[in-house]
Amino acid sequence: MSELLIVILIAPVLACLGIAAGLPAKKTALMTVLFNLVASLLLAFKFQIGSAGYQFVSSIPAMSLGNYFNTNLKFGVDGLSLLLLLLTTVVSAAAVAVVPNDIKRPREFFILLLLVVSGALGAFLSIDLFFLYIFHEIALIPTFILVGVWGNQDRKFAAIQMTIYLTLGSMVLLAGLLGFYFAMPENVRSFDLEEIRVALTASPLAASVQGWIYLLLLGGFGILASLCPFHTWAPAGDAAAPAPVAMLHAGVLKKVGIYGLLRLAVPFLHAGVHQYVDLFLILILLNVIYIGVVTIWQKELGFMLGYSSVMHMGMLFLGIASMSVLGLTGTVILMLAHGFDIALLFALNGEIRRRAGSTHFADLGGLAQRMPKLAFLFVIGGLASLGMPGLANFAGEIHVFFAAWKAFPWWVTVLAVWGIVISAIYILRAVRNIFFGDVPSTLPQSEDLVKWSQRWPFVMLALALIVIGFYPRILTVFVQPVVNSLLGL
Amino acid sequence: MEAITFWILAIGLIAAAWSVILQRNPVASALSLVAGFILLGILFLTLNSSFLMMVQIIVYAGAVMVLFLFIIMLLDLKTEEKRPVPYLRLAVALLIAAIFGGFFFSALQAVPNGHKVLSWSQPVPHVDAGEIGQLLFSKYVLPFEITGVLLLVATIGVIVLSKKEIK
Amino acid sequence: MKQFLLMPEFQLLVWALVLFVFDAYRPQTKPRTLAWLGILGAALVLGATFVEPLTMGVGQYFHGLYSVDGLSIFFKQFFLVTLIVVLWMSAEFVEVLPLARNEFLLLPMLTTVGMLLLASAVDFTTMFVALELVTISFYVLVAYQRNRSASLEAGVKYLIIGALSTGFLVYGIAFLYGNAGSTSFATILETLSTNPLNLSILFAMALILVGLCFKISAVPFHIWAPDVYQGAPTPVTAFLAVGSKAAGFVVLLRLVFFSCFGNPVVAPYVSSLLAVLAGVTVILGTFAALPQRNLKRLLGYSSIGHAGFILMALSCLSPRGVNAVLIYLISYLLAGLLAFFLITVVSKQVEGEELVNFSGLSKRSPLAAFGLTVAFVSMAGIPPLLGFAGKLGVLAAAWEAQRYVLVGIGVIAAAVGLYYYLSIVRYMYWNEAADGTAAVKLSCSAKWLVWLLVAGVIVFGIYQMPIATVVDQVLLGRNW
Amino acid sequence: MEAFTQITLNHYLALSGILFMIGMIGVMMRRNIIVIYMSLELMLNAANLALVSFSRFSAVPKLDGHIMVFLIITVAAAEVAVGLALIVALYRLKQTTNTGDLTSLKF
Amino acid sequence: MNWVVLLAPLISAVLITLVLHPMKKLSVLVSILACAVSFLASLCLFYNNGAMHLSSIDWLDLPGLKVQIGGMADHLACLMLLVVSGVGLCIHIFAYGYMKEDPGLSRFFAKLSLFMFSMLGIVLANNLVMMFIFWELVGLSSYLLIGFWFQRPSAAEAAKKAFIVNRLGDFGFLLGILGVWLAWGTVDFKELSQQVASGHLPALLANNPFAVTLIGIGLFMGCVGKSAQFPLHVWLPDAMEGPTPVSALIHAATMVAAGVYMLCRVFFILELSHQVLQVIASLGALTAIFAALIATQQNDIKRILAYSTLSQLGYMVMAVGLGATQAAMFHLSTHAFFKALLFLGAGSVIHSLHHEQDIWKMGGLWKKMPVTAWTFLIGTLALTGCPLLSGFFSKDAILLAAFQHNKLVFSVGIITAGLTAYYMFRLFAVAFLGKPRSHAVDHAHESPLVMTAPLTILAALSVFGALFGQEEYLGLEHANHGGGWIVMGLSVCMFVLGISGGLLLYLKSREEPIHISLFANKFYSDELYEAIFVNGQQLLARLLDWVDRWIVGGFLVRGSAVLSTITGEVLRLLQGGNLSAYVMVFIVGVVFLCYWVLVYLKPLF
Repeated sequence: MSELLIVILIAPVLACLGIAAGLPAKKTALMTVLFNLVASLLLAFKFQIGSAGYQFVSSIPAMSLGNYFNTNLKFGVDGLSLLLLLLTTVVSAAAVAVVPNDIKRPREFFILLLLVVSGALGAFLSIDLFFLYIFHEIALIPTFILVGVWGNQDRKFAAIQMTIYLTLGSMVLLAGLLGFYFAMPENVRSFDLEEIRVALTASPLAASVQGWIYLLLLGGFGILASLCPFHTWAPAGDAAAPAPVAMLHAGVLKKVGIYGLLRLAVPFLHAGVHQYVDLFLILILLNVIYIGVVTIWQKELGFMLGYSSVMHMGMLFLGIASMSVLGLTGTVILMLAHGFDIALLFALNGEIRRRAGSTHFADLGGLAQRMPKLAFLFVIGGLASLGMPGLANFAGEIHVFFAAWKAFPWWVTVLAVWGIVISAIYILRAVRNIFFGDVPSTLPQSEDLVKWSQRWPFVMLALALIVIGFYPRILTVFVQPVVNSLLGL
Repeated sequence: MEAITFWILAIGLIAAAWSVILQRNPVASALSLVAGFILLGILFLTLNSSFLMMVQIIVYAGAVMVLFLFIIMLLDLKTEEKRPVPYLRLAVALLIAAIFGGFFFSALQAVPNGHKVLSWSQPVPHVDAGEIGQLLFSKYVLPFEITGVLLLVATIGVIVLSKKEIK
Repeated sequence: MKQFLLMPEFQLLVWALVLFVFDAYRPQTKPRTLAWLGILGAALVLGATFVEPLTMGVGQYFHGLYSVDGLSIFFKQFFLVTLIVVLWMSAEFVEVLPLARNEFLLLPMLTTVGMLLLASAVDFTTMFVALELVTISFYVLVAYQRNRSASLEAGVKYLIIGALSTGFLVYGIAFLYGNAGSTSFATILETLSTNPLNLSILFAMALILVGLCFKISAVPFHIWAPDVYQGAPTPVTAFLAVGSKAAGFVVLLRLVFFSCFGNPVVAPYVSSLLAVLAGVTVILGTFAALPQRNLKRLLGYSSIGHAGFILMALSCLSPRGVNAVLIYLISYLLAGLLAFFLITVVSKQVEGEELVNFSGLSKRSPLAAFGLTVAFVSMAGIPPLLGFAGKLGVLAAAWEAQRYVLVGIGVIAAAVGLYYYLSIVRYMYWNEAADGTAAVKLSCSAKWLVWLLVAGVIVFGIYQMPIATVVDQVLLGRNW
Repeated sequence: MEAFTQITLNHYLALSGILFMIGMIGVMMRRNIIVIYMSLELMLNAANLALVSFSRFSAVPKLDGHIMVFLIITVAAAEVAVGLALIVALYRLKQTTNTGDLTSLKF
Repeated sequence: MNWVVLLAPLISAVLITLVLHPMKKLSVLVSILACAVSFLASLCLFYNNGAMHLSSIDWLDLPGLKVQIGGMADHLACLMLLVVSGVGLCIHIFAYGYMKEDPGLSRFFAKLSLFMFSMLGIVLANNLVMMFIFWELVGLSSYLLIGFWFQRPSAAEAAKKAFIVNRLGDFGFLLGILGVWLAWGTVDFKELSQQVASGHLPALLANNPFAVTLIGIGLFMGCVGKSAQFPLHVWLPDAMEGPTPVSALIHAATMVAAGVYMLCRVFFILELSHQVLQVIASLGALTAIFAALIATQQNDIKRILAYSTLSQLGYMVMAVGLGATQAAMFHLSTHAFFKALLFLGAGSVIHSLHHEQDIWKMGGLWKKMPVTAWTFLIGTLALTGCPLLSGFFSKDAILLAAFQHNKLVFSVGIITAGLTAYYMFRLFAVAFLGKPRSHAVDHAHESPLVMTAPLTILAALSVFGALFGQEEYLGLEHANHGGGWIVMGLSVCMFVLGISGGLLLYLKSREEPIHISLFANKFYSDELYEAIFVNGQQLLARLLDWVDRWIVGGFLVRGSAVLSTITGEVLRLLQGGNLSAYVMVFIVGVVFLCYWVLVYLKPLF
């Protein structure tokens, strides 16, 4: 099956070449992402549940970097990366599917979009930290062009700001990774997570060293995952991006930051995490409360979703900060939940923009009368976002709350839980302003998601939310062994 | 004897050098420079390098400076003569040079054999053209050959830069 | 004589002279033909460096004035590749020149002879002569468009500052000679290690460093660079940015590791001095590039920044640092030449090198826009392009040497650098061209070169093994 | 008094240093490119003087210094030729040799 | 198999949403059938008296936290199941008649089924997290149903308000649950009660006596939100924007009572802290009288009923606070019957008057709509505590408990009872008696059987419910305590006083004879809310948005961009273009380098 993993990774690249060579753009892209979806589901079925190690491992030794870095291009999945692989394939399938047929310069668009997809896939499938980093970066420039050329509103500024900010983040991250690498004893230095585990289980890093490296990694991954106060790029960027890009970016790529912390900080930098837990908590609460309140004030759907996505990242970070089985499990569930959810919402944001010509609340209203199906899907997404039981986010949040309550002083959790009130406020405001009430006369006539061919991406995402929400153990069985091993249990 | 020669040459050289940079008229500067080069050649002689003296005088005082003079005449540069001596700039330059001089002289203190006295009466191996020539064509043949390429480049360069335009 | 025949310098020189003669007898030869002949020659020489019987074995020649070792072979190949691309570029550019077109193609070959020699120079005499050969031919090349005042102005500026730096260099050599009694790199190192240090040696070292910093355009001896880069004909700018800079670095490498600066007592101090220079250079190069609106000037500043990065790696005085220097140079070779090549081709047709002239290039010439984007993104150090390998090496070396401040500067500079590179990309992709601008056409050979370089940047960026192997071989067997 | 009667290596070096600095002052102070160029020649000659003196005073007299001087003189000659050609070309185009008039490339 | 009670409505909701929604009649049928099935299943459970086993599944199973989706069909739950599904069934049937013409009929019934599912889930929950899950789902369905006519801005606003205010309560509830978990390490009711019953306090609570109070308050906050107790009561009157059957089902009979049910479920925890009980009792009493006072001056028929609901919920909460959980549950059940009846009656009136809700435009409906009027009267009497009707017994049980424990609370309760009688008969007199007060009444007619039949059933339950319930809830020891007769006597007095007051004042008047603007304006609570919370939050949001835009995004992010550019601008000034300046820079650089080398390296010698 390890071949299948490689095929999944290579498929988008091949599709890029195919499209460049003249294959019909959308069809090829769609076939590719659907193939990936099916293949990753197949992998999930073949996956041996209950073991913490990597499965379907294969490595390409020719891709090493010579004598100076012990890197090894190695792919494989454990429970955690398998889930994120599924997240990526599902969201990318939806993202490709919602691209409007009349998009300008389709060839370039789909090539860049598939590059973003392959970056995300590679990041989650790499066992080697170095390549994790590289793959994440692959997505950077395509995102820049996608936002800048096909985006909306203040796209130019947003694209530049986003790209520069993310680059700064990834450079800080690179510094952190190098620090990590050089902190290891010289004879066992490696970027290979499995080798690192062997090396550092025997002799963990000194606590003071851990602290520094952790701060750098927190800064780097924090910027990638929009940890307050490094979040400024996210709302503007996501709001300006075309819907498919926003879906992939907010839904999948941001998760790389969380994923990195899970993979690196949790198992190898305990002492660092504990040392700076106060700082981390303050930032997290800023994420939840401060950003939450800012979200309430937003007057435009894209910005609101962008900010809400930043806010939810706080919950994910909170799970990590707790450094407990409950919290980490919650974080993983939230990664998927938030991924599907924000992808669904951004996709709908794009549909609304296309149909109504605007996403400013002031211009909208009563859309539920014209587009009940769209409204229905939006409400599902919105409810998931505000933590409605039965939808995925709730399952994750409840884990995180329990974990935080046990790990931290009471006021931390009180403030974090206040987040669910805040998210209810802004989500319901949005629903009220967009879908309920009177239809403004200026709104152009437009139709609902009439055909299944239009509808299925949204339904797929909503279904994912519902399935996880109803039975989160479908995820925890995969995650649990990995989380245990991350925590060294 | 050594001292007297040295002091005369040194004072002359410094005076000539000052004259080069202070003369308002480029021609005067160039002539001062010629004088300086000749004095320098003689200084070489005091250091037992007759060959280098000849080279110095022929190449520098002869060829190079003639070229300078020729160009100055050709270009007929008189504009600067009318301008006053830029005292402010001179002061700044002096200051910077003085600081540099401070470093230079502190470095000078440390030169090994710095206090070795010059004495013409002491026998020193004679340095004549033959020996230098031998070295040039044996050990230093490579740089010597390269100077040939260098001159070629210079020739081409000068032609390219001054060839009449093809109309 | 056999020695001469096996020297790439000599081979190239002979080829150049043959072409001169050929040109003299057949003045109606098209410049393009001449360029191709030059490229052919350079390629042959380059090929010869790989073939065992056509190369001199590793060792010292000419009484210890000339050395063949991993470093020299690497840089020779580096300069020859540069020459090939520069000639290719010149073939596109030469039509702009009003006169002396053929010489414009032949002079770079002679310059390269100097560079090749510089790579092998292990004695101050050879080094000085070779360096001057390079410098003097650049005086001519920079001022080549003497009907353009910018070119002449650049030439004069380069001339004066260049001569000034030569003065300092020579003075430094004199004092070093006075102390060590020799001009040979190895002997100097040996003498300095056995005899006690004194201030005059340090003074000499400082002055020599000035001369080299001028070459690599490290702050504050970079002062000529932006103006000259802007004013010089574009192929010359490329040659300056890549070739001349690398020439400076090869000398610096030798001096730092195998000559005066390598003295174990001095080395740590040299290291920190270079680190400070590197930091300042990176900051200036990066930030001053931000407000630039002229593409060549912008690249001039950015090339100062790159020099700073390379210096950063060098300042670590570690094998990893040298490794990073070499990889960074390779990455800059490919990306820098790609950028300058496309600027040559495009600015010839849009008649300007301002950023505005590049508006909407993605529609006027998708390939050119794509190539420039790849070049800039690589220079910014974004994976998976080759530039990232360079940045990674530099940051890793700095971290290993525990120069955390440098790492910090590098991190910020990389992000800021991306900003101005992207602003160019923005012009090309987002902005619309002014009305009435025609499509930009790339000749067939130009397309070939663009694809070659783009492929190099991308393929070697992803598959770094070949480059790593090459660089490892350079480092092999020497005590760095 | 000995300092005046006993001429040592340091005297020569000091002289060369002064020459070098005068050249430096000239380069900094003057605006006429030709004069600047002459000042640069002064600096090179200072180096020559230093080299020759070092050669003369070294414990085991060596000729390497002389070779260096010879090379420097040759190179300087070539440099002067190219430099003056450049200045002439500049003068032809702009009728000036003043550095103050060469400021079209800046910032 | 026994999960049928819960699954039937869920299946119905899913089926209607996904498949059946184009077929309105079928949708309605499925929904009603599902409700009926639930009711029957509840009956089964009831008669097996909790002996039937409900299998459970692990929803979460992690070290330290195990959450099951399981059922706890004990006596309390079974009674509640019966009430919910029984009243629900009646309302389903009524709703068909009421909503027949609405284009969103299928949607409506899907949501009703969803509500039934969630509500039954609360009742069955065997642990706090499961209860919280269904608690939230109930909130959701309430939101959806209030906002059923989403085109109306007022309905949309009301739905939003209801949800958000409920969320405030849930916030506390969740914290309470977390507290319980932290203290006892489990959220399962059975395990919890065993641990509490063992009398052994966990370390956390033993060390920190205030903790248990905080936990109790947290849990109670859930009730405050859902049962609309005093500070969070604002949403309930607005929720009347929903269709009337919804008001009957959710905002009178079942959902709002869930808070009380929850309090009874966790009473063994609340009991641990005396302060908590006091808080609960006082807040309940306060709500009771507060809402009753407001109700006296309202004109909208549904709002009057809503405030009455508030008031009655206050009673129930008060009862819990006094420790009389049985009485609370008893009143909950009877209240479910008669309040559902009253709402449905109001619905019938509104339906026949074409959505006219102002009582001052009614009048004389007694003749036009006899069935409705009669049943409404029965409901009114039951509510006001007319002796021998169900409300009398249940209210009496509460007042008795109050009398025994806390005289102040008792006096508030007895006054409230009088007020209740007063405003209900004001309503009845104005709406049904006298002459028609507007032309809207002219066309009024009796509602069809599908609506009147549920009315009749509920009226019967309102009358006889107590007979059956008294035994079930209170056992036979009722009235054996001291003071029973005094309480009964006093409450009858208040009842009579209230009725006479209401009838005398309003029977003949054509417009409001008394004006107390404080009551009419609900003690200005909406305005206060607007001023403090809505504006405060908006102000804060605006402020933080400003901070984020201008300080974080502007000053820090764009600022650093600007700073970079300025740095660049300054650095490029070095490059003045003048060669002499360049030379100067170069040589100064040399001097610096020499300085560095010579001075920095001095220690070498």
